[in-house]
Amino acid sequence: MIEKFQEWYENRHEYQEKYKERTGNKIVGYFCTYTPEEIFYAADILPVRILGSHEPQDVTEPHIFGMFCPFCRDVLAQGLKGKYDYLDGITIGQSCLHLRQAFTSWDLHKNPGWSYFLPMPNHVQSKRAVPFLVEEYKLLIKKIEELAGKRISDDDLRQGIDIMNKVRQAMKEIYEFRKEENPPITGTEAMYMTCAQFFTDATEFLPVAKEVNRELASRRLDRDPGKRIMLIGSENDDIEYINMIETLGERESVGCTVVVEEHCTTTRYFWDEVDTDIDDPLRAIAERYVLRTPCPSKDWPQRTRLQRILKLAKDFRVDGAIIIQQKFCDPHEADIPFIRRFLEDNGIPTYFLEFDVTVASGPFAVRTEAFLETLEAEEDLF
Amino acid sequence: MIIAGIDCGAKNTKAVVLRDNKIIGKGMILTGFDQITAIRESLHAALKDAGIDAKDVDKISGTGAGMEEIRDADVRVNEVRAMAKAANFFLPSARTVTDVGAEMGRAVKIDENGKVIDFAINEKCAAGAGAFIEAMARALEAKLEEMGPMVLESDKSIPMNAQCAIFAESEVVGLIHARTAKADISKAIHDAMASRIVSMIRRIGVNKDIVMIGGVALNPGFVDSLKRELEIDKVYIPSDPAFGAAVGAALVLAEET
Amino acid sequence: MAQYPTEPLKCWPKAKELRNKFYENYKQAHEKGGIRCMGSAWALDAVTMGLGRDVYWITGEPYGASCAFDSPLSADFLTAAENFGFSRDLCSYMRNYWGSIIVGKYAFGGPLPKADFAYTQHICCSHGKWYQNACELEGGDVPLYVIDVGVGACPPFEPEMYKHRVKYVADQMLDSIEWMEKITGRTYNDELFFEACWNDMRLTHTWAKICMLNRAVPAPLDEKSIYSLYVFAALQKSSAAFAEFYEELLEEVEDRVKRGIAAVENEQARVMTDTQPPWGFLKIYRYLETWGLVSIGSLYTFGLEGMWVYDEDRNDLRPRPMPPEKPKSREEACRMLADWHLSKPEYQHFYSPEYKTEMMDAIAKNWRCDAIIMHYNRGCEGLSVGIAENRLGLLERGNKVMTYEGNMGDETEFDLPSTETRFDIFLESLGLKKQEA
Amino acid sequence: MAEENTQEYWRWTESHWKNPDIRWEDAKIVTVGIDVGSVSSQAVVMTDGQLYAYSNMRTGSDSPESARNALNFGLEGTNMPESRIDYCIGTGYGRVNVPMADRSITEIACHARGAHFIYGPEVRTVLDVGGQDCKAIRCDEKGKVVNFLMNDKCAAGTGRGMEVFADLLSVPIIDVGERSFQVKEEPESVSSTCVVYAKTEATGLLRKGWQVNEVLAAYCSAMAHRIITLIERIGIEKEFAITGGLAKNRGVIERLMKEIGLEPMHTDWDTQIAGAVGAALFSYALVQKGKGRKK
Repeated sequence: MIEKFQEWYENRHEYQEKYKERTGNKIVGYFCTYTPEEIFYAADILPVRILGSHEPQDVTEPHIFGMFCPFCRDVLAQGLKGKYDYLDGITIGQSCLHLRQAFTSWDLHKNPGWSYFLPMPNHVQSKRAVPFLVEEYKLLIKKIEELAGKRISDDDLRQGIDIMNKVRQAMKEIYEFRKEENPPITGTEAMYMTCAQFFTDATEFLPVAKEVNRELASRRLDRDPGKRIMLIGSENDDIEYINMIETLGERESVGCTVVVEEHCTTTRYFWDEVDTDIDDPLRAIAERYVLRTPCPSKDWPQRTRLQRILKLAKDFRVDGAIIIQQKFCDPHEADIPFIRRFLEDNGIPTYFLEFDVTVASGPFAVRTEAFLETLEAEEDLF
Repeated sequence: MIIAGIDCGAKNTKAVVLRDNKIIGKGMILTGFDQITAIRESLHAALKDAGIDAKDVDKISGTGAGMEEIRDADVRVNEVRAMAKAANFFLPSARTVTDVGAEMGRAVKIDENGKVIDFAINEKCAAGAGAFIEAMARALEAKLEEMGPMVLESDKSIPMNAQCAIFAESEVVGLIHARTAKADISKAIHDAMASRIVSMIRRIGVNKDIVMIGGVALNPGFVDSLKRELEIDKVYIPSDPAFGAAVGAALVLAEET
Repeated sequence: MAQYPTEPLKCWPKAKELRNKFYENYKQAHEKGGIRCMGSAWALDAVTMGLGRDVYWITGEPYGASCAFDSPLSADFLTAAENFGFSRDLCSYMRNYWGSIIVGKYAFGGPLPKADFAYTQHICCSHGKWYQNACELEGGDVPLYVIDVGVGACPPFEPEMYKHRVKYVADQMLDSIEWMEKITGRTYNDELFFEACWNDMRLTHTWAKICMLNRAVPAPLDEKSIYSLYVFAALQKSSAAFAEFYEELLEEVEDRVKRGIAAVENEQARVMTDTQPPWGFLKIYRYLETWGLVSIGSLYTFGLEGMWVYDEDRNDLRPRPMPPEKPKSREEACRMLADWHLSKPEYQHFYSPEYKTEMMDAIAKNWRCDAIIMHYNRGCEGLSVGIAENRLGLLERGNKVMTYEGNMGDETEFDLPSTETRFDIFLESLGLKKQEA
Repeated sequence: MAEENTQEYWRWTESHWKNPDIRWEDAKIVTVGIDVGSVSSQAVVMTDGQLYAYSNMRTGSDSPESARNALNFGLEGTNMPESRIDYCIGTGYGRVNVPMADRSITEIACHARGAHFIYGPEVRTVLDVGGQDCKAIRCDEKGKVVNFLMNDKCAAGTGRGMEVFADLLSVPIIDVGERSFQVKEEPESVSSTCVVYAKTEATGLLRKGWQVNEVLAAYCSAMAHRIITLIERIGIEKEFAITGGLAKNRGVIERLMKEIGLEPMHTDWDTQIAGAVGAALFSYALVQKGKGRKK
């Protein structure tokens, strides 16, 4: 069953187009995980996250100045190349300026007829953020109702919350297996799973996730797990890289398994649930997005990511962390020197890699491998 | 009237002689470190080719990176204006002209009179110029002139992110160690470079007809990649594209006199 | 070649004096028993003024630019920041600022004075992080307050300036007042706040009026001078002295217009620019003058520190009128200031490039520009957002546009000769002729 | 342009060496390290942890073949049968394509270990300037890597960069260092460290009438600056040692040392073999501990 995730990841467009035919529901593409999916589910609109394709392209040069991150250009390229022409709308929850440009340029040149910019507050550590966001959600709901052609009731919202929470719980249960000595699920497979969740209907994803959960209980992987690695940083769905380092052991004398990540494609996205004890569903959703593991662009004045990262690192017993940064990603660039120092001080070695649309396998392999060797206490060599 | 146009480029210096806007002679010399000599010799070669001598030339027009060194030029014309004029001369229906030389890449949007409307110049990236293929040829241990034709033998497309010419070289070395066929690597190299050039062209807009001049236009592999990246079937390449800017410079002068 | 009379601005000496005094004050703050505050030039500094007349500011952007003027010093700062682990593509003001802390040098001589607290705002990805990291680099004991102003565009680009958006910003200001009382142990003086609040609006209103005068042909001010004048709004918008200086400047410029005094005596054609210039290379403006070109300003110099209203129907900008009367309560003052600043033209492009394109087009048309020269500024993510779309939009609207790449605060990313070549090609295509000196 | 030169100035002379005082026949353990780099390949043969023989040659476009050639060249004139080798480790770019290797270890680990051997156990910071990358490595008293940095997507300040440059100026690469000091006064270093743009800049300087040696000096110091930014980022701890081909280039190294105010450690060994030495030593350690190949 676990292969299903990869299938969904690789055939996202086919799935989404079929979904429309099948259900007659509308699909809205979102650019950043600060988009409240609960509200879209409440309106029977499928929210799908737009990621890049990791193929070099030459269509975005006229639209985005070269100093912005390769990810936002890769994302925009998907729109300009017409890969998402079936969308009924696009939206973004305010976070970084880079990705926002992919949204604004898409809006200008490929507007599907419905688009919305949600001013998600940046000052998430202020008590004023939640009330403000609730008001913003009210404006968003009006706009969504126009698209959905139906009113959204509190019960609809509660159902949206329910399905999203269930999906989050299911993924967290699967992550539990990654704490094992020899994890029955690789980092590559886990990345396929979390990304597949972006691309599919939660109500169809959920049963598969539950089934996988059952399978994993008895699944044994015939591979040496090697070093336990954590990935931290910018948007990352670079499966080619993750697979490359997880198969190093087949070719080299050192290997590793990615046991946990702190990316907006994984834990930053799904780790936190909506508190169902809060009566007002809008307020509950707002609190979830204000209190979730933040993107560094919102993580001030306190740098709350440090403790959250350390907790994950300890819970999943990592040997080392690879800090991954999209080239030009300012928010992460401003955090990385402090995160590295903090982790080193807490006994977790780190290594830094700068990602582009495609990874240069050769140079990246040797860097990663050499880092793994420094983690390896192979005294026999000395 | 007889006008000579000289383009003193980073790699080669090219001279043409025009009689009443018809090309009657050409000459090309490696620029090397001594531009003055290269300028003199290229002009000499062009005159010889035209079968006339220096005194027959009414006026001289200069362009190119070393245009300041063309001492007896009556006018100096910037490359962008020269290439625009040349494209219009070769193909009046031209609206976009790109010039890819050894260390420069340019794209110009022109009107029906060959006037410059908008232009883009490849900013500080050797991956968008001929020098790139030369560097890669070395890494591949292939002859420069073999590189282009090889592309046509390959049907694979390997994504290559050419940020820096020399770093791309280590990607190439990686591919070599991975036992990738030379033809496929060469195609990857040309695609990567073409994609840089196409990015630049898209900045000013892809308007037909498209004319390409400059030495790299002689590389069939590159032109093939360029058409694929631009998603168009025809890129017009004049005979002796390397002389494009020189011809343009001469025409600008002819127009002014 | 000269066709207009010209003369230097009378207020130059005063401008120099005010600027030097500002940086001196920050240095000597403690000797005067005052408080040192660091923050962004975009910060709502007026709010801090309720702590007393002896709150002395330093603003990161102008300070970073001052570092960039001194290239060896800047090189030290940038290297120090890079060696600490900060990426080379981060905001170059910020890297100069962090480098200045790491190296411990003040660009105006002596050691860098340590701020007592940091007070800033957040609109681009970097503003909040800038001072979060600055405080950490200072030893982690400098308290920080950041006001989030990322609440969306203002009319006509949004149906209305929603009350809750203004409230969100105003409420953060209110919270910050309690916070400041706590960390400084001072009692907050609302009267001083109202006064500062009014100075802020007066100053940013006056600046817009000064910019309006540059519609005149010949232009009384060239952008190179505008940079040295607009900086006061970037240093401290709430300063009474600066507000008065702008009022004097307004009179002088009105007089120049009356008498037909030109900034550039051989004005043949007019351009506008975009984003901060490469500060180490302002000589490019002199180079443009050799083509008889005057740069009349930009949305950056007009709209970062000047307050305007955009009139969609007439595609025109006019200075935003002052509120009828001064605020009477703390809440009112916060609301007034929030509402005033949220209409800042340089905030609007953060939500959609179209808005900026329209305002730039309005300047190009109404300030009678023949062309637009855009600086693709690698040094500032915030003002480069959507810049490529601005270029396309301006071309669509029939403007002649040229771009060049550079960096406002890191000279290794600017190439003077190749930029001058670009100018030549572009200006020639406009049919201009270079005038031999 | 390089392609027009009849002579290839970047070609450095390939070499091999054999220790005259050692008879391999007497050795208990024979181990080999083979470093297939992007530009050069080395094979090192060790007898009981002593350096017995090595070779240093250019890498071809086929790494197994390059490894094979390096080993043959290294064993040349020793009459040692390959079967005598107890253990062999491959390292460098082509490490996974070394047919005779029992396992592979990265050049980072091998260079640290190798530097520890050829420079002595005091070495704490190793700078390896290889063909296409430049590594700054911090290691402990055992020659074990503590941490390391590699240059990013840019080849400025690598051996390859210097080769391209030597070619452009038609100066044999081995003479570059010497000649860069034959200048009346130290010129401004070229501003562009990008290999391709340094070429353009150098061409411009020559056209302006600079002497070739002055241009060499300018480029050498530009390269030194570039390398310094890398080692400053990792922090320099004494003792400081340099491996790789560029260690042989006085022009860069002495300027670099002057700038950071350090004396580099000295060695009589060929600095290019450090990686292969490290690999051979790791092999030796494994065999000693009975972790070697089952015979």
